[in-house]
Amino acid sequence: MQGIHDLGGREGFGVLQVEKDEPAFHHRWEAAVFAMMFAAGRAGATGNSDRFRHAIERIDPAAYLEDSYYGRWLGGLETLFVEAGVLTREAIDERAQRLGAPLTARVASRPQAPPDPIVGYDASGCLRDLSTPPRFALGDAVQTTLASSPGHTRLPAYARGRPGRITAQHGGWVFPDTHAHGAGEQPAHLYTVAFEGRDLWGPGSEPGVVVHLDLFEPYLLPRKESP
Amino acid sequence: MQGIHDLGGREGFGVLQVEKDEPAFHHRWEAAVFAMMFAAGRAGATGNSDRFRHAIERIDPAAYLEDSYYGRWLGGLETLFVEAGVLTREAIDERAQRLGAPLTARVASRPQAPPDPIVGYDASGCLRDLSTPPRFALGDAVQTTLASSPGHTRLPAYARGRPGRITAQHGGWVFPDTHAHGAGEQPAHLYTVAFEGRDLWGPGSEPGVVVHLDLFEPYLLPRKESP
Amino acid sequence: MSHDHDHDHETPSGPALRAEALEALLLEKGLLDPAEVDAVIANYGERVGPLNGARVVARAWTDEAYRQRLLADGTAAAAELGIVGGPGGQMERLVVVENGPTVHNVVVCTLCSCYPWALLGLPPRWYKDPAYRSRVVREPRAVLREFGLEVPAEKALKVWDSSAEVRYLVLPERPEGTQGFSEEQLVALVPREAMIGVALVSEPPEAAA
Amino acid sequence: MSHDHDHDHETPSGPALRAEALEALLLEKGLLDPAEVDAVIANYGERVGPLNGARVVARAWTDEAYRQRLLADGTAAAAELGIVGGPGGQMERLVVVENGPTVHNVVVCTLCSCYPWALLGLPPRWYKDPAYRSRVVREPRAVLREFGLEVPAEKALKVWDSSAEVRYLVLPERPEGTQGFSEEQLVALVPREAMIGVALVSEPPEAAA
Repeated sequence: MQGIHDLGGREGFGVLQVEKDEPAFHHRWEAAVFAMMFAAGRAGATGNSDRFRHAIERIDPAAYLEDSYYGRWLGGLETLFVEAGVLTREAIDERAQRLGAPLTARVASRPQAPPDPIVGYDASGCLRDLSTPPRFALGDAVQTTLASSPGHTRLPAYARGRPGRITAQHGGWVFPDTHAHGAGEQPAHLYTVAFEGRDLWGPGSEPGVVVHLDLFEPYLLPRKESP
Repeated sequence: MQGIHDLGGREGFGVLQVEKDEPAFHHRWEAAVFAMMFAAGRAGATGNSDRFRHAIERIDPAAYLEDSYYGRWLGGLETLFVEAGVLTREAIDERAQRLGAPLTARVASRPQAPPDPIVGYDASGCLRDLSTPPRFALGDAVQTTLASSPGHTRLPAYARGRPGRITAQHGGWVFPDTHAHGAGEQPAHLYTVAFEGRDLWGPGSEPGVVVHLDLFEPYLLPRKESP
Repeated sequence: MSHDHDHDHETPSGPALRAEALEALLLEKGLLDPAEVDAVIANYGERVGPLNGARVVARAWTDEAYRQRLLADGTAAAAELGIVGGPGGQMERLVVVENGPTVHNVVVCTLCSCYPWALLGLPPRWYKDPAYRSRVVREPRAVLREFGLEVPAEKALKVWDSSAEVRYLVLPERPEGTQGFSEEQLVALVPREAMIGVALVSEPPEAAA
Repeated sequence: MSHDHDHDHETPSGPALRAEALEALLLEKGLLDPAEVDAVIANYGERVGPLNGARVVARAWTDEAYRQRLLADGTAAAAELGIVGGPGGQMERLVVVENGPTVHNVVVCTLCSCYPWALLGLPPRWYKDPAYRSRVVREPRAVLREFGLEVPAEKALKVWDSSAEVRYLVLPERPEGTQGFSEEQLVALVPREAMIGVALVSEPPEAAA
């Protein structure tokens, strides 16, 4: 899904605002949201980090831009708790309004599809042994696919349909595009792919820039090099 | 500029909400904003429609999504009035707060660059006679450029770096990329270019879709067709 | 994007208050007359609407030579009926695209909300909202299905993204059951949505019965 | 995006009130203990920080064999110092990229805010904000200039967009004037920003004087 979260290369999102001696949390509620992650895990609501990331991606786009990092987590957590049947949206709305939130306050999360089955973590992480050999070797010329999953995916919009080159092989890893949606781990080979800046942004872009992405094999096609 | 306004092909922006028997304006203030367009023109603040469109593109991205169509116009108009020296941002803020807007209300427009010189309309429109012949003929295979202007441009992000075919020639037109920035009309040949859906969205996309864009010659490169 | 539809709320929205502030300041400077706002409401609320577009469509249905002129040069053919767009009417050049048994056309402006004002009036809200603008170039068949219009897979689907000053009008197919209808009767049948391409022109109820 | 920095305001923001509501509901259900929130503040506010990363860097600067192991297998080399990331520490696999006379590295996550927690603690706000995430893959030299870091055009600029579970750490260049510094003294010199790649490690003030 090329959602609002998929920000690479977009323009007009402001200038850097760097805070000196920034604390880990600016408000107690941010730490509370952090702690709610553990609560969601204990309640069996999280599923896995791919599912959590996708819950954040499904936040209302304006809320995504406005609500800061922990506001986005909060939006994702609301969806997880509601879809797991732990809380109802109505109960959260009602309580927030009782605490002073305006009636018109945006519902932070806006699920657009029926909830997927919740499939949990393997505590050992996401690395998986794969019996199939990798399709691509170091130095291979590749092309990314144009298509992108309508759900969770880790191929950013700016790198769709672009030519790159394999610079590292990372073995087999759980495939986020299926794992986020309760469709299994379906482990795939993971590679680092290097893209020349001019192949992403055109010949007038900054010189000498190479952007590296970690991409799963299903995102990649072989590419014939022009002689 | 691939800003928040450049929405083609982005995902997660909600479902269609179609209103039956919709009025032309939902609130008096929307019509007031419409009328302010004429006021801006009389005050010499508008410049031209390319400049006005770019003023809207420079709105804070969250405001762009939240403020509805006339809210976006309003944001653009604020920028035009301020940059033309007709009003100050402070005066608008102060008045809005006096009317009840919260102190934290977002400033609708957020110019990020020093204002360009204001260059007005030619009342006769944007069509221009060009002595140079068009570079491309009907049926020619073309490729759009990857680069996009950091300012106003009419090549959408979803059609950057993609293969298409010329289906119409429209003669010479004022070039928005320069016209919006006070850098002259620099008329360019305009074409309709057809893109196969699968060349924009990949082989799994909807069948039989062709997307047509009206693109200026500087956006286009010749393309050798694979045999 | 519930905030995109703030007319459901009772309290004035942020933009409403800022608009009020701007209007007051412009009034004080003598740059805006409240009567002008009333005139805008009267003009676009009542006078300018999709009627001009429907007149063009009905004429094309009843006059084959006009239809051919319309498809060859929309601007000139519209001018024949007294409809002169120009830059102010958001229609310096008009291109008319025709629906038929093998092709369906639909119009959008992904970068802003370009629309042929002189023919169709001001665009409806959904045309300007992010949902339509983002989706219709990527999954037009799915979007049209939400409008209740199923376009068969074997029919070509042409999307026209109005990225320059050319404006597009869809010439819909004339419905069955309208043989012998006068041009005036036909005008009344053509909804705005059919000229954007998100609907067909329905058969008249009496004919369907 | 002023609302991204609501800590400047006095009134509780929308998210703050919704977080309060959610916390209260989870408390009533016995799913969250307020003490847990205090523990999070204590743990991430005080204990977990960029110190682990600085230890890795200082060791690489003082132990050439360690430096080579670090560049060959970052995960294993971090584990040598007792730093075990795993999925919980957002560092199942660590790759260390080395700055030098011909190359500068900078790390981002354009899709969310992936970051090696186990080495650097929680990411700073700018790392998670749309401005950095959108711009640094497109115009990294301009972004670094805003951080006060001019990377010469002849130096290669490698951007690492953390799009899977691999996490990246920049091994900065050891500054002049630190000959004979102990590992401990070096640790104190390495700011978080240098390990993300938006700063260099400065010469120690006494050395520069």
